[in-house]
This record gives sequence, structure tokens and C-alpha cells, in this order.
Amino acid sequence: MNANFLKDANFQVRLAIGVLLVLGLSATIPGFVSVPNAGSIIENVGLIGLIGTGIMLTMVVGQLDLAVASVAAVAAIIALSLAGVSIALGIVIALAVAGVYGCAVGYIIDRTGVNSLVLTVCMLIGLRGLALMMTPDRPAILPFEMFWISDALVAQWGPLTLLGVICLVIIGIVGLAMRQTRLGLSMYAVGGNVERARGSGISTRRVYMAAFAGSAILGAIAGILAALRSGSASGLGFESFLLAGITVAVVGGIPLEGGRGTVINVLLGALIIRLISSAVALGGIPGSFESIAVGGILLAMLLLDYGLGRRRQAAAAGSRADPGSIQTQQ
Amino acid sequence: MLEIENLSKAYGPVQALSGVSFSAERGRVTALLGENGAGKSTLVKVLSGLISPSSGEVNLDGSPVDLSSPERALGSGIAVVQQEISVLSNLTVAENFLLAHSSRLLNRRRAADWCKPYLERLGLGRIPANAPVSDLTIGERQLVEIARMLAQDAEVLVLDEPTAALADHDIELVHEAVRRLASENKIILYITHRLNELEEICDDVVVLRNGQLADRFETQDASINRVVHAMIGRELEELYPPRVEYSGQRPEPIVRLEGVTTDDLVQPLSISVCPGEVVATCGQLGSGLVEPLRAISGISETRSGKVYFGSANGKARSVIDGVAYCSEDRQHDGFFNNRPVWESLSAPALAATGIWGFVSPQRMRKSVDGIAERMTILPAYRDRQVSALSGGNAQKVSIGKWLSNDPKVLLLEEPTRGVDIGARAEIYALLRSLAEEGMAVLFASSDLDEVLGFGERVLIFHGNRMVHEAPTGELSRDTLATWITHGGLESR
Amino acid sequence: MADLKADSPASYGQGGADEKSAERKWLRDLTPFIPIIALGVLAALTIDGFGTAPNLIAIVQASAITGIAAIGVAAITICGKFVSLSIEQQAVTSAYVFAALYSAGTPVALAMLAALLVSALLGLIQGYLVSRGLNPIVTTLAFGSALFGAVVLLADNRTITLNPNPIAWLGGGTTFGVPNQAIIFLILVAIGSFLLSRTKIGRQLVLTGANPEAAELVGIPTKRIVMIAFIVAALAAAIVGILVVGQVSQAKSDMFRGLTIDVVAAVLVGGIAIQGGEGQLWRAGYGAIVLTMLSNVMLLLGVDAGARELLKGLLAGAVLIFMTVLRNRSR
Amino acid sequence: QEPDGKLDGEGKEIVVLMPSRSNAYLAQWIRGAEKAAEEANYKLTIIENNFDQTEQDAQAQQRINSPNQPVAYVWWPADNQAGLATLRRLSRTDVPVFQVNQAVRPEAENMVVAYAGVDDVFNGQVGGKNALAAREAFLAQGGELSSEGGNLVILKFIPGYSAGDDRERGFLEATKDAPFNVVASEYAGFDNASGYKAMSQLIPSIRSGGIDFVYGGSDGPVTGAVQALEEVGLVPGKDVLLFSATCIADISALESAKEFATGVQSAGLEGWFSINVVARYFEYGETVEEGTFIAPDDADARPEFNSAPSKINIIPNPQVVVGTDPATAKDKLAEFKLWGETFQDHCVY
Ligand SMILES: Nc1ncnc2c1ncn2[C@@H]1O[C@H](COP(=O)(O)OP(=O)(O)OP(=O)(O)O)[C@@H](O)[C@H]1O
Ligand SMILES: Nc1ncnc2c1ncn2[C@@H]1O[C@H](COP(=O)(O)OP(=O)(O)OP(=O)(O)O)[C@@H](O)[C@H]1O
Ligand SMILES: [Mg+2]
Ligand SMILES: [Mg+2]
Repeated sequence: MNANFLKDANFQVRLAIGVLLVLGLSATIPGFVSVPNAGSIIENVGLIGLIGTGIMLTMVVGQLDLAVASVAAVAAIIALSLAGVSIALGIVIALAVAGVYGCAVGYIIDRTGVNSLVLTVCMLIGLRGLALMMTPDRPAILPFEMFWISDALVAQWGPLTLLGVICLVIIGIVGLAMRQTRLGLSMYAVGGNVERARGSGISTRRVYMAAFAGSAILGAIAGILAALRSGSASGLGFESFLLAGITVAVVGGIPLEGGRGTVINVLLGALIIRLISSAVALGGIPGSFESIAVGGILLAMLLLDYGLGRRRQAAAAGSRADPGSIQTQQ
Repeated sequence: MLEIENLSKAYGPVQALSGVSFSAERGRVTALLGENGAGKSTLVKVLSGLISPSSGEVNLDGSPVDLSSPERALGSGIAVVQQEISVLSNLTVAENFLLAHSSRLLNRRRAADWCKPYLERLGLGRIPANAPVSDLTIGERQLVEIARMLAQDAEVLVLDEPTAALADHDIELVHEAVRRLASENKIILYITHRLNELEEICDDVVVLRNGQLADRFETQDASINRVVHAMIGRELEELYPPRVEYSGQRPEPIVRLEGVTTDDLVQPLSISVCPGEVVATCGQLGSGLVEPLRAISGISETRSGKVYFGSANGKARSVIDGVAYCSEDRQHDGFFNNRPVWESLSAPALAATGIWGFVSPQRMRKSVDGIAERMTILPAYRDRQVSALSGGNAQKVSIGKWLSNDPKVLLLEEPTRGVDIGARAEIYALLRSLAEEGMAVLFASSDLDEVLGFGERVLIFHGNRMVHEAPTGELSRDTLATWITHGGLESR
Repeated sequence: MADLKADSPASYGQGGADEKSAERKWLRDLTPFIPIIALGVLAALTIDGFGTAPNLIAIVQASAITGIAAIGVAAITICGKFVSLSIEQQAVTSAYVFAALYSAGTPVALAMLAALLVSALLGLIQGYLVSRGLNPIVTTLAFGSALFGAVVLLADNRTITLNPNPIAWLGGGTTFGVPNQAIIFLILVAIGSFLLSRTKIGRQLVLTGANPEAAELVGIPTKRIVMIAFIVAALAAAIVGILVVGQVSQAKSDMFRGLTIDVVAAVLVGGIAIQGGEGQLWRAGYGAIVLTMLSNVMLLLGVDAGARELLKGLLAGAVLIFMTVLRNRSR
Repeated sequence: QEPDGKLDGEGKEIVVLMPSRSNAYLAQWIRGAEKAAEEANYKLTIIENNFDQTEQDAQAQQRINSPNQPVAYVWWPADNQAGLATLRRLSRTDVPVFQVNQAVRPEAENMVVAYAGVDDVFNGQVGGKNALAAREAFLAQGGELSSEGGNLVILKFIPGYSAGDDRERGFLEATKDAPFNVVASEYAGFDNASGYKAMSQLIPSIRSGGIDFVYGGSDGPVTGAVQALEEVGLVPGKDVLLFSATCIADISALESAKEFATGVQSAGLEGWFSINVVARYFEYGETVEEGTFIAPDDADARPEFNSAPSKINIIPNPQVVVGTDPATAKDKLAEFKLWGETFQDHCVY
């Protein structure tokens, strides 16, 4: 885990890309540089940032959670179906359900050593079904008199909306926890090498449960917020969350081998992706271009990290050559 | 005092420990010996809370200790260095220390000062606490791990083959640290395959065999024979097979390096190995001793110079040129852990025939029986997964697989690291007989006794260059030690 | 001394060990069949018209498309690269290539060949990237996304309809009452399984999945093998694309929605070890059949769509966990 | 200026928020829309989402916030219900909002200026008419109904897709006086493949009871069903009569009279009509007349629309009955014309 990320080559490149995008788009797209537009970009960076952060948690521990989108759908539906009773209650229950589910997945993975990728694919299928079951003919809707909530969420203060702020705060908290608690550090350890982490006296069970509960809850929050924003949640909804989340994490530079990555990466990735989508939204560019662009940038980032990775190995080999490397490095 | 009372552990069919009972005194270093698969690491894993025993219990100073989880074990005062290196290479040195720290919240600012003294104690003062572990050599990593154990100031310290991957001067540091701990009246369990470590630091000796307590005595009453007998249940006539004396001069070299340099070999190297010869490269870890082997096998790029095979020349493609290479990390790339033994044994032959065409599994299975016999791998195990074998037998598989396409050159890194004395004797005997059949054997080893005992000629490496070459007959252990530590005879 | 040493490992009760592990192995091999047997019994008892030949054929038929794609993907799984998430887009691509070329007047055979070649090329590209160490999941995900965009763009989002449809017999026809799709599916399963267990490349594919480093060291061309695995998967996808064009006589950009997930589910339910290195390709096709059977049964029982998905997911998960646990045990 | 019937938007911008054109119907819709925009001299900006409401919300948000606003928003929600809040936000801007393709929900009536496009209940009713015609033909050619009213299989689109349910509803309304005996109502997707899959799995359990009619939401699933029936030896057009509510892309079943009848819901026409409605709104003093206007299904030429649009504007969906005789089917199709364009022009894209 690289504490001082600014020194990190992967990070610098991505920062550069982000900056270039901003400049390029401001130059080419009319009305791109405007406080409200910045507002909606930040808001959506926050939203997919939440999902990305969840996926990051599982990537850091060397796993991958592919079920976030379905979890988001189920949670959102639960929250809104209970809105009639009390929206707060609905949200609490939805998050609780997500948390329990996440813990269960983490527990199973630790206990049976089953591959998380495929286990969560099964969950992806199953939970999507559950979501459809809960909304047989019409989506769950926010009672009309509660629409003030969704307006409040997107009301702008300068470049910020309540929705954006909530997301960013949560992401910030997660980031702090990852860096300042032993559990956080243990996650990086487990991601680095499970056996060694065990050997170092870490309870992998707690770590996996934390990671998957985390990703489930963050996914649920994202789902609920999005549902509140649009005032309803349908059984088919939120499917774009998965690709968005993974893209954000990878474009942000979180290696899939695990053991590395911070919320900073996620936010950066989210920014890059959102800039592209907002260009699409403002410019009315055909959607096929967007999927080409996103796929392309994803591949580009993979290749970039691959290249940098090899550079680092070469450096390591070099450092092995002269025993004094350690002093010279600093 | 640490009392272990009839501890048993079964892995499915395998009875790794059965009713082991012994006690370790405070202020003394208790050596735990036994051949591969004797159950040492299993015992350690139980003590560290990694696995729960089938039966039995452990008492510390009279009161039972809770070993239900690694944290609990640590909490009740047992700190462990596992056999496999377990410092995390994606974290910094300091973070590795923090992992073992008790508080839930981390204080990163203080971490550095906190772990400094422990690092210094193991001669790692030059390593900054925020250095990523992935920049350290294997040896350094092992030392960091021991330092981390010190930092946990536990009552009981268990070290599972801590020196297996270390070179002499590092080993000395470890011994100092251990002695210090003993003088601090701690309880120390020390596992090793290097019998010469016994008189160096150990006070008591406990020997396991097939998961049972075989013998227990104090070091001063220990003779090598007694130890060996306890370990393998019989006398060992000799460890190293006798040399054959050569009449007349050697045949043409089968491999020649001319002015070869690689990333980790800074000075052009020119050597040659003849058929029937057993040559050792010796040096400390990371001194470049493995580079000739890697250059020949084509694992490392040659920056300059040429590698000649017989008369032909060019980069080795192991199969085609009859070059067999076993890396130092057999678990990682020595065999196919989750496949039947016979598949590993037949893999090179399969690969040698290219990827197009048909094969019959039955015939492949048959074809390896000869090798398996020769490697003394029991029929019962040939259809089992390699993962069910213990260290020694696994090593036999990783070497033996090459016999399936009878190579001309055999390249082995640390051929007997972590292999018990009985299995070692077998492996030496085998290699010798292969050499007599005209195979050239080149092995890299940081175990001086092995080099002197088994090698006929030794190439000595220091600081990524070859500093000396001599027939082993002309070297004493001390001169060799001086060469590899100082790169010369006049000590600076 | 050799013999003495030799029986020391045996001393931990190997006899028992053998029986035990043998019986476990037997159990493990049976595991994946449990769901289909259970399902079959349940269905035959509860539903009239389930046991009938036409229905069973209909099931194989309905699983053919997923199944063919799945045995392709299984090659990737077995060589240790998890799965490809671009199957859907690959199938669409070759469907379009075939349909476009044919309606542009190219002879059928040529159009098919072209579709296969294009798909193989796409597979090769992904295989190359992955064999160089890129993560297969994300690589294929990204590649698929880009590919889909490109195809939709090139096809100008039009549906290409073939009339007359030259390969209707292939996609839709039947021989002795058995749909040709089903026959092709079963043939491919047979061929695949044979290639995997009895050819050099097959064995080396498995070893590559079992331990790439070791494979590399013993001289197995692991990179080439990975690329070949991806090409195989791509070809399977292409076959699927062509067959469906034959069946519905048109190519549309959204004609394979959800195929990828079904394929992955099939591979799992079939019980192929996701970490690679374990043979038996037929399991993928078998998994496809189980899933179809499941949804068929529930459909006949009148279970609604959502519940069907839920059960599908749970079943896949259950098989997966069961397999993993048994695998750990029998070690 | 005075309305002179000549539409001119002076190149002003109309923003369409709609699902992705990766679906052929939407792609064709867009072509029609662009045609209309060009005729009326408007600049058309199309913002696609991947059939995902969250994405569409974000896009709308973004567009609302951008300083240069269009003269009109055209709203095609990815999920009619889930899109409400965003629609509400659009309606809060002082830019007029027109909803298309997905019927306006009651809660949203005062959020949109007008609706233009298909009416799926109406489409369903056309399907119903087709059904009644089919039953007559079936009896006429001496078919035996397996039950009172005849056994019917309904193939819907996908779960949670309102248009499908509306079409079922409309169908049942139209046939409630002489109801069919619905033996199965199953989701069968939008295209042949999914229709085939669904039907071939249904057949075994219901065949024994007899299958007389199959009603599909569109030609897609029906064409698949045709094949499934043939595979088990049932002859479409003789043993079983199939019909749908609207045509889509694949007309092979109709040409061979294996499908009895359909309706012409033309994607291109809908696109053109929708934007034309917007243009007329501005031309005729930004007013709409109350009530519903169903565009006439003139055969030979596109009718003149020279008045303000209505609150609800529905495109025609004329019935096309090809009957059961393969010989005459092609000609019947060839005769058909709507707004001067052929069946092919409308239904193949
Ligand atoms: N995870 C496991 N599953 C099955 N058997 C195991 C496992 N771990 C160890 N064994 C078996 O238990 C026995 C004891 O293993 P252990 O690692 O304790 O031996 P050891 O004395 O440490 O050997 P070495 O000196 O090679 O480290 C061996 O026969 C080994 O094969
Ligand atoms: N055989 C070796 N001898 C000496 N040093 C080594 C050896 N192998 C690795 N190292 C050291 O480890 C550093 C990184 O090697 P490696 O690729 O193993 O890192 P890693 O994968 O992060 O660590 P690990 O393999 O322990 O997880 C190298 O720069 C080198 O300093
Ligand atoms: Mg051990
Ligand atoms: Mg490594």
C-alpha cells in the first residue's frame, strides 16, 4: 500500500488524463464550465464513487464483488416500499439487510474458500430475481408527498448538492477507516497474501466480512440515493452500477491482484468516467461512442498498469543487483 | 514453562500429530527436530492458533492457553515465525509491525521509532521503516519477520526454520537475538534442519517422527548419530555418496558460458560444465549465485556474452536442449500441486512433444512408473495430488519430473532447502548416479556443508560477481565461509 | 535404506486414506448430477408432459445456444483465466458479419468462414492481452463494451433480415425429429471433451491452468495455450451467432441480451473448478442443460420470472459451494 | 408570427432524452425524428441512456443545469414509473416537455405539454380485433376449437415492461364480449429467439389440452413461436393461428401466411410524428387542444397536419390481415399502404 500516492506513476498519469479531459471538454463543449454543471458532475462522481469504493474494498482484499448492482436494486426497493410507513425505517432496514447479506458472503468465502467472483455472480442473478419478485408489475415508488426529499437531494448550493455531499462524506469516512484502523491495514495485508496475513495473526474472516459487508452497504446506499433521486425503484433498475463500479475502480488504478488502492484512486476514476458521460449527455453524442470510449479507456488503463508494472519489476531486479539499494532509494 | 499435552491433529486421512507431549523450560532454547512431514510445522500452526488440534491441550505456566484464533494465541503470549515467510510484501516494514500491534487505531507517526530498535537488533538498522518490503531480499524479509516477533514481546517464541533461507552472517544475527531472548527468560521453540545449529544455540532437543514424540534429551548428551537415529529411526551410513575418481581428462564441456552478464551478474562470467561433473555455485542469497543457472536455462536474459550447448550455441529452450531447471521455490513452480503426482512427472515429456497431436493418459501414467521407482515415490502416492506429499517427497517430484525427457544438464537451486536429512541422502545419491550416467549437474547452494560435501568443484559468488573457482577438495569450510562473506580471503 | 524411507510417508494410515479419498472422489464426481436428478424426479412426478420426449428434446434444444458458448468459455476457465465477459458481443459481431456478408451477395460458406475468422481474430486479440498478464475479467469486459459500440455503429443500428434464409435448416431444422442445433451442441460437447483429455494441447491446457509457472518451466508454451483457449471460446461464440441467425433469419444488436451471464452460470453449475486446472469440458454443456431444465420446470409449474431467476442464482451458488467444500475435504 | 402552416424552428434545439438506439426500433424512430426535425428546421440533440433510469436521471440533471436550454424537451423514459421525479424536474424548467412512446402516467399529466406516439392499449385492441378475425377464419376453414372460445397462448414482452402489460390489457378489453380461453400467458421477450424459447418450452405441457391461437405483443416473438410449433408438427395457419399487435422488423412469418395478422406500428412514423407534434406546438401559438387525437391511417399520402396538436396524439396502427393462404399473403402485404409508404417501408428496419 503506497502511503504517498502522489509519487505513484500510475496516479500521476491518471491525474494528467483527468486534467486534460477537463480542459479539452471545457474548450469544446459549450456550457461545460458552469457552476450547475460542475454540481451535477460532482454529484454523480459521488454516486458512482460510492459503488467504486465498495468494489474497491473487495478488490483490496483480493476479491471482487459483482453483485453490487443487484444489491442496490433490492435495497432501494425495500427502502421505498417501506416509505409509506417511514422512509427512515425503510432505509435502516434496507441497509441492515445489505449488511447481513454482505457478512454472510464474506463468511462463506472465508469458510469455504469459494471464489468470490463466481459466488457473487450467482448472487447477482439471484438478487436480481428477488428484486423482480418484489416489484411484480410496477416499481416501488416514493409517495408523491415525499418528493420533497428527492428535490432536497439535488438542490444546488454552489457547485454542491446534498446528494453529492452525502456521498463524498461517506467515501471520506471509508478512506480514513482504511488508513487509520488496524482492520483497514489488515485488509491490505490479506489482499497482499492471505497465507502470510494468517501467519501474521490476522483473522481473515473478520476482514472478508468487513469487505463484503462494506461493498454491499455502500452499494445499497448508492441504490437508495439514486432511487430517492428518481422517486422510484424498479426491479430492472441500477444494472449500469456494476460496469460503472468496476470501471471506476480500474480506471482509478486499483490493481486486481489486491493489496493496494485507496479512495483517492476511486474518486479519480469516477471523475474521469463522469467527465466522459457528461460530455455525452451535453453533446448528444450517440451512446455507442460512449461504450467505445469507456471500453477503450478501460483497456488503456490496464495496459498502462501492465507497462508500469513491468517497469517496476525491472527496477526491483536492478535494486537486487546492488545490495546497497535500500539507502540509495531514499 | 510451556507444557504440550498429548496433542493430536489429523488432516483428513493424514495423522500429522498423534499424542505429542513435552514441555519447554523458561530461559532455554528447545530445538524441535524431525524429518519432513514429521509434524513440526503442524505443531507450530497449532501453537499459533492457525489450526485447531483434534485433541490435546497446551499450558503456559500451569494455566491453559486459548489457541482458538491467531489473535487469541498472540494475546496469550505466544508469538510465532512461520516456516513460510509471512511478512507482507505489499506493505512497508513499519506497517508489517503495526499488524501485530494490539491497538485498533493505528498511530503511523510513531510506528517508525517504535520498530527501529527491533530492526537494529537484527542488523537491519539501515532499512528505513517506511521501505516497502517488496524492495527487500528474501533474507532481509526473514529478518524483518523475526524482528516483528520480537516486537510482540511475547512469553513464548516459536521459530519454524527461521534460518532456512538465510546466509551465515544473517544466521549469526538470528542466533544472537535468540540467545538474548533466552537470557530474558523467555520460552523458545526452535525448529531447524541444520543440525549444526544444535550446539550453537539449543539447550534441549525434542525429536518428532511421523507425528509422534521420538526422543527428548539435552544438547550436551546429543550426538549427531543419536539425533539422526531419532529423526529417521535408523542409522544413516553416510550423507554424501562417495566421489568417483576420474581416470584421464574430462570429455568436452556440455555447457559453456562466455563473458555472460545478466541483470544480477555485473561482471562477465565464463565457465564450463562437463558431462558427469557435479559443480556447485556458492554464495549468500542475492549474491548472484543462481545467475549462471538462470542464464543457462534462459530464465534470466543474458545482457552480453554467449551460452554454448555442446557445440551448438544460443539461448536454451530447456526441453529442446536437454536442460532441466529446478528453481529454489518448488512450491511455487516445481510441480502441479492439485494434480496427480504422475502428471507432474510426465509434464516435461509431454511438453517436449509440442502441442499438436494425440496422447493416451493411460500410457503417460505408465511411462512415469520407472521414474517414480527411481525416486522411491510409493505407488500409492503416484495418483494422489502432490499437495498430499511432505517437503522431501515433493522435492523428489520436482527434480524427478525432468528424468522423463532425460536431460543432459541438470540445474538445481538450493536442491535440499528444507529437506530432512534422510530425504537429502536419497537425493544426493540419486544426483550422483545421474552424474555417473553422464549428466552434468550444476547446483546453487548457500549451505556450505552441502557444497563441500557433495560438489566436486565450486564457483564462489559475492556481490553479484564470481570471485573464485576451486575444486572443493582444496577448500576448508572456513575459507569458503570467508570467501562468500567477504568476497576474498584477506578479511576487510 | 530406500525402502525404510519409502514406507515412512505410508505410515499415516494410507489404506484408510485411499478408501476415504476414493469414496470422496466418487461423491465429488456425482455432486453435479444431484441437481439434475432431483429436478428430473420432482418434475416427472409433479408435471404432466415433462417426461415426454418432445419436452426433453425441447430442453436440450433450448440449452444448445448457451451450452455451445459455455463449452467454449470452459476452455478459458480450465486454462486458469476465469471466464470471458465478452461472449454476448462476440456472438452479435459474428451474427452481423455473417448476415451482412450474405445479404451483400457473398456465398454462404464464405460468409460463415468470414464470421468465424473475424471472431477468431477478436478472440486472439483478447487472448494475447490476457496471456501477457492482463486480468481476463476486466479485459474482456472492456473489450466487449468497445466491440459492441463499434458493431452497433457500423451496422447503423439496423436489423439485417435474411430472406431467403440459406441456413434455416441449420438453425431451425431437425433430423429424425431432433433439432439440428441440439445435435450440433452434443457433437461439440463430445469433440471438446475428447480434445481436452486425449490431445497434447488439451493436457497442456489443463496443466497451464493448474500452475502456469510450473507449466512455463517445463516448456509448455503457456502464452500460446491461453491465446488458443480464447480463440476456441471466440469460435464457439461465432457458431452461436451463426446458428441463431439461421434460426431467426436476422441479425440484431440486442439478440443475445444476457447470454454471458447464462454462460457463466452454466460453467459454474456444471461444476468446473473456477480456479482452473481441472478437466472435463462436458460439464459446461451439462450445466447449461441443468439451468434450462430448472427454468423449464419452474415455467411448467407456473413460477413467475423473478422467482425463477432467484432459484437459478441460489442453485448455482449451492453447487459452487458444495463443490468447493468437497474439493477442500478430499485433499 | 401568424401560423401559416409552414413549420420553421429557425434551427432551434430540441433535446430528446431516450433509451439507446442499440435497439433497432429506437434507431428507426430516430431516423423518422431527424426527418421531421429537418423538415421543420429544428436542431435535434439525442441523449441516449442504456435502458437505465439512473443514467437517464443523471443526463437530464446535467442538461437541465447547462446554461443554454433547448426550446423543448422530448421525454422517452427508460422506466415510465421510475422516471417520474426527473420528469417533474424537467417540467419545473420553463422549457415545455413532451412525452413520447410511453403513455403519460396519471400523476404526470400536468407535467407534460403533450404526449405523442403509440398507445399500447390501443395496439392491444388491434391485437384483439386480429384475434376475433382469426377465430372466424379458423372456424371458417373448419377448425375445431379445443374449448369454449378457443385455447389461447399470450406471449408478453419482459417482466416489468409496461407496454407489454398494456397490450395484454387492451387485448382482453377488445375480446371481453367473446373471450378466449387463455391457457398460458408467458414472458417471451422482444425477438424471435426468445419467443421461440418460451413457446417451445410451453408446448409440451399445454399441447395435450390443445393450442388454437397464439397472441404475441409483436411479430418478433410470434415468428419464434411459429418455428416452435412447426418443430412439434403443428401447422401454423391451419392447426394454430398466430397473430400479433404490431409488426417489428421481421415479416417472414407474415409473407408465408404462417402469421395470420398484425398491426402496423411504424417506428419511423412514430419518430416523425412525435417531432412534428412539437413543431406544430410552436407553430400554432404554443397551445394544445384538449383530448386525444388519433392520426388518420390514410393509405396513399401522409395527411396534412395543419392545426395545433392535441394533449394526446396517437399514431395509427392499422390492422393487416394476410389470412391463411401462402399464395395470396405476399400480394395482400403488397397492397397495403400507409401514408403513401409500403408495409416494407414501415416494418422493416
Ligand atoms: N494442509 C494439509 N493438508 C493435508 N496434509 C497436510 C497439510 N499440511 C501438512 N500435512 C501433512 O502433515 C504432515 C506434517 O506436515 P508438517 O508440515 O508439520 O511437516 P514438517 O515437519 O513441518 O515438514 P517440513 O520439515 O518439510 O516442514 C505431513 O505428512 C504433511 O504432508
Ligand atoms: N530469489 C531472490 N533472491 C533475492 N531477493 C529476492 C529473490 N526473490 C525476490 N527477491 C526480492 O524481492 C523483490 C521483489 O520480488 P518479488 O517479485 O518476489 O516481490 P513480491 O512478489 O512483492 O514478493 P513476494 O514474491 O514475496 O510476494 C525483489 O526486488 C528482490 O529484492
Ligand atoms: Mg515444516
Ligand atoms: Mg509475488
